[in-house]
Amino acid sequence: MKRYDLIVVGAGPAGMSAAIEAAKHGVHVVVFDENARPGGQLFKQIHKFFGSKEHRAKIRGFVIGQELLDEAAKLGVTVELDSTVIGLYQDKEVVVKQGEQVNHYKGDAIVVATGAAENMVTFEGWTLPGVIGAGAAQTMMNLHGVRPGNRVLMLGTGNVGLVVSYQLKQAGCDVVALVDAAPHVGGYGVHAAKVARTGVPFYLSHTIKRAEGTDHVTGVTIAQVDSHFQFVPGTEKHFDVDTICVAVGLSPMSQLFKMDGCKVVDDRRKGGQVPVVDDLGQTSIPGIFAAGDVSGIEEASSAMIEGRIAGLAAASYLGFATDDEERAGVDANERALDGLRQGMFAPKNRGKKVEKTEEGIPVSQTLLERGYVADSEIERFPGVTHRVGIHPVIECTQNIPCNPCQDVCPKHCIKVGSHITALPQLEPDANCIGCGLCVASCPGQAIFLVDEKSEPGFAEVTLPYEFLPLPQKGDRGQALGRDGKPVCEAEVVGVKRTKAFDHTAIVTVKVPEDMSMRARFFKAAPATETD
Amino acid sequence: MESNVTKGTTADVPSRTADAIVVGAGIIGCATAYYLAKKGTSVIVLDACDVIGNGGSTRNGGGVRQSGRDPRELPLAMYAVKNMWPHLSDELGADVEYCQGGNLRLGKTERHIKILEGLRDKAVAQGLDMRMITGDEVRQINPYLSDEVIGASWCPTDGHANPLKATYAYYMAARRLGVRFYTGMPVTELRKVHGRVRKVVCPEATFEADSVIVCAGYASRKILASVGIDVPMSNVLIEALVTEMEPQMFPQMLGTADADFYGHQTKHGSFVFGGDSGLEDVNKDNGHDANSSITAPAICRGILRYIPKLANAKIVRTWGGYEDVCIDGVPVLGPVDEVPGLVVGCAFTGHGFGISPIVGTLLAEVARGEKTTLDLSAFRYDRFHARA
Amino acid sequence: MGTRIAEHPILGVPQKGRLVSFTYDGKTLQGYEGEPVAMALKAAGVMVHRYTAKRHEPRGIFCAIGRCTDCVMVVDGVPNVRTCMTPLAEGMEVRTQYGATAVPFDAGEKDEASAKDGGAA
Amino acid sequence: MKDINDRTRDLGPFEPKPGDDMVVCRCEEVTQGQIRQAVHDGLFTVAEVRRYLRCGMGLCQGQTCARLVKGIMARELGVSPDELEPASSRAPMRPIEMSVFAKEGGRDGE
Repeated sequence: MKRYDLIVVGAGPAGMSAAIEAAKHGVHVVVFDENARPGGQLFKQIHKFFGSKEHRAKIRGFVIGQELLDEAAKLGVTVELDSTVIGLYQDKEVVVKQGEQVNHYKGDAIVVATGAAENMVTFEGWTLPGVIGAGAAQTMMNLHGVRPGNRVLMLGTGNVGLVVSYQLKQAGCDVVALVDAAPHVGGYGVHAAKVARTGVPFYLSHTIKRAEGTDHVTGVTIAQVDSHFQFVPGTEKHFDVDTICVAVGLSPMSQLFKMDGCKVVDDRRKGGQVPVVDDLGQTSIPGIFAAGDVSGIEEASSAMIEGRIAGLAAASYLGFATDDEERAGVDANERALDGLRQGMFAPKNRGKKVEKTEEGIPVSQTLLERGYVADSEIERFPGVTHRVGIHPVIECTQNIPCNPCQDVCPKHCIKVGSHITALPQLEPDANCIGCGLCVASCPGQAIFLVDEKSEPGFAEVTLPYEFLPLPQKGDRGQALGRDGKPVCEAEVVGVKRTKAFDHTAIVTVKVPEDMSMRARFFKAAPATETD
Repeated sequence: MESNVTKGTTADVPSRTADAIVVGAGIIGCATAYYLAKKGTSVIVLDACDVIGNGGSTRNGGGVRQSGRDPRELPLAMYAVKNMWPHLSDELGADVEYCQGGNLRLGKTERHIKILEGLRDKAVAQGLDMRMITGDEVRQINPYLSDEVIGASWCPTDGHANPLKATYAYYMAARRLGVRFYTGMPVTELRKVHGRVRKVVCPEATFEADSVIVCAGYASRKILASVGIDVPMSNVLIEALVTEMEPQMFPQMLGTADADFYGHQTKHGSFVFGGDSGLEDVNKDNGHDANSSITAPAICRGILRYIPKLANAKIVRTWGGYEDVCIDGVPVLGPVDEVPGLVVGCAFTGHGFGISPIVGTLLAEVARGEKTTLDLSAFRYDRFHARA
Repeated sequence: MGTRIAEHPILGVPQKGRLVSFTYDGKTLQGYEGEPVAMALKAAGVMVHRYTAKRHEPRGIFCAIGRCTDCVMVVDGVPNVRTCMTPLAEGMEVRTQYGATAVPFDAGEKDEASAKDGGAA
Repeated sequence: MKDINDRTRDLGPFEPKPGDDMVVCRCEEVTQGQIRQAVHDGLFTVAEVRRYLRCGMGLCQGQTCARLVKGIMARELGVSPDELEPASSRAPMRPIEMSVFAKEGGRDGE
């Protein structure tokens, strides 16, 4: 039987990272993936990642995916695509469907990195065509260039629901509402804020009552729910939509472990049934490792680190890495992983409502309940200060592990500090040159350049912009507030796109002086069309 | 929450005593409990597993077959087919998907035909309508069978049912009649009291009854050993698979002279097939009912040689299960004379499902001390002898 | 209805294979070679892929990654083909699936019933 | 003894609930009401309900409904979903044509 030192199941972020790490130590590795393209979900992630340099922060997911593939290719890792692992059998044998036959392979070690599957909720009409998973929406628009629908309602305000809502808008869809049965937004506030400011309303403590339509979705009715998740009569709201997108969490796809007899447990904090693993990701069967979402739902950034740890552990298990090499590598990676597992959204805080930031500042209630920080709340956060002349206003209000703003500023104006979850601040002696790198680089799109008095009676606000059509200098329209509602007239006075901005344009709008701390998005006046 | 069963320390807790205790909640145990309760006997059923019917009962191919049976077993199968299966859904209040579509046992070589003729001769001697038919006649009955089939034995009164539905239908019907089922309750020991079996000992509790019926598959062996009884059987892992829903194609139960596969299409539309790789005797499991990587492909190859039309049918699941294989190929059924009160029903050797209604009836009769509907002397526990 | 994205702010102009023709319930449609059949259908405004066996309810794309199997159709005569995972090829025949076949229910039920009568005693 | 193992437990009369007609298992079209009824009839484990009703036994093998079924059963039984053992995992992880499964490569070192 064809035998490899290491067989990796799944060519997503965790699997590829494991393969790369093992190959670096000379391990002969093959990666099997059922899809026609490698990268797992990374190629659907078109937003910039959070974290720090070591986590590939501010790089878009699909770019990271390509980097992983290039690195793997350089190291001679074989990635076999259209190769569905149909079973993991005794003696570390995998059976793979390839083409019109099944092939048997054995590995001296196995890393299973099969990722996660989307959870679902039921509601009347949930089986109608037009009700889709958020992952399906991403697949359609980001992999295949097909819009999932024209008018979309999103259920779920976790990071997936927020990010996909934003991506739907980028694909040109109209997102009519973001709905969640929970009383608070589940994902990062900055992800919510960048959707809210485009005018998408948030309905927390609401859920879908029914999807309407006979052969496909033509509408949806939502209603408020009480603290026991029961509908409150008389609170129904109807939307005309053709698509309902469901983003209510993920479950690990741990079936291969179970089939092979690895010990598994139900762990709600990890999202469902997961293999029992040691700190290197090794399961109850020696030589079989787990990495990424399959061992507990987290972000792609942590999946990559878990993959590296598992790859290193496998290399050591197979005698390709010394104990010292293993220890040193694992320690470094665990520190990196630890960095990502800090802050308000750390796994240990899952399900908890955090009332105050690490700095002791009360968290914005409006952000949690409506997706944006209210004008009355924004001033209490340390990144929001008033200066003479152009300066960054950093509307980063929750402790998340992220610091590209600090790294990217050529003038070192922004400080996060060594504690990666600290809220960024403007250095007292900041000398902003208005380059816009911080605006374009912030994965949360939470930084704005503000010149509170660019000319008498007017201010200029520079904001990140990732939609088409791109506004042009001289365009007139409305400035929208953080809540997505028009606050004033605005004129585009500058549009900048550079390679360093990586497809995030920065748009400068001129607004009345008193609007400098309120205008946060630009909406062009509707074109006067004849048809 | 502590239940009534495990609460307290005395043996006379009402929930721990009954007229009869059935050990094993497979289809045999559930059927026996049902027929006992129907006659007014109070019954407790204990099973080591958390899941009712988790052994062969829910893992078999669903054949309700008389043809190909050992002559000792044939009367049981004929009785069940004639008198019980046709009414079972009504009796239990749930559709057990019984389909009397006949049984084709297929042959591809002259040697196969010889085997089939031998089976036919034995069956006909006992009055079963079973005949040999040609390849063309086979394809008139089932046009999907390949030209490689040169003949078959045909038993029109055979058929199939849904073992999952049947097992749970018996369970639910018994439960409705007040039978007390406790799962996750492994029996470690039987104990005699005043020369009669009475106590059924589990780690959590001890139960008591006037009679004890052991029908726990291969696990019966260890349980019976506690009262000095042995049934010479082995535990054999076999495998099966199921396809996606297909358009309805044919109603017959299929088997082959070569025994390379067996199975049928269910009411749902999926095909359930069993078979082997030929290496079962030396297969190893890793402590659970694991599938081997080679068996399902072997079963598929077997099927496609007979039914090429199924090439595109997709397998959605494979599974393994254990057979309690008796050394002489038929089960042990009936009273254990040297342990008064003890009744055995085990070692079904992979063909217990089709006869489960009558076996349940007979074991209930034995436990109640009634005259049995059919003679059980061929199935005695003490029939095994060393060579002279 | 879903339509194709001409240009995406981050991803640019989608890279596609050559334009090919295929049939959907006999009608000729076009899509790009190699893209999932489901995407070509979606771009053409097709929402219903199949009607279920028991309740005859419509289903379409749900997970789009080959897990849920809701998007199955009869492709080139083979039922239960996951259209979200099957690359489009020139001349493919794609049909709406009814239960497990491409035969609409009114005509299909008759067939099914007669087969069952032959089976059950 | 675990709650689910005492099959003498009486869950009270079966009361219809809103949503009982809603499909939970999309592949096999099993409804919430059927699942609730099965639990009331004594099927206390996921394996039993699955085998009796076929929920999770269709083309997707429970990828979508496993969690939902568990939730409905747990509510009906008054236990935490964690107490319910999910169905066992079996090959093939994705449906596979018989002709493909029948053709094996790599076993003889080719």
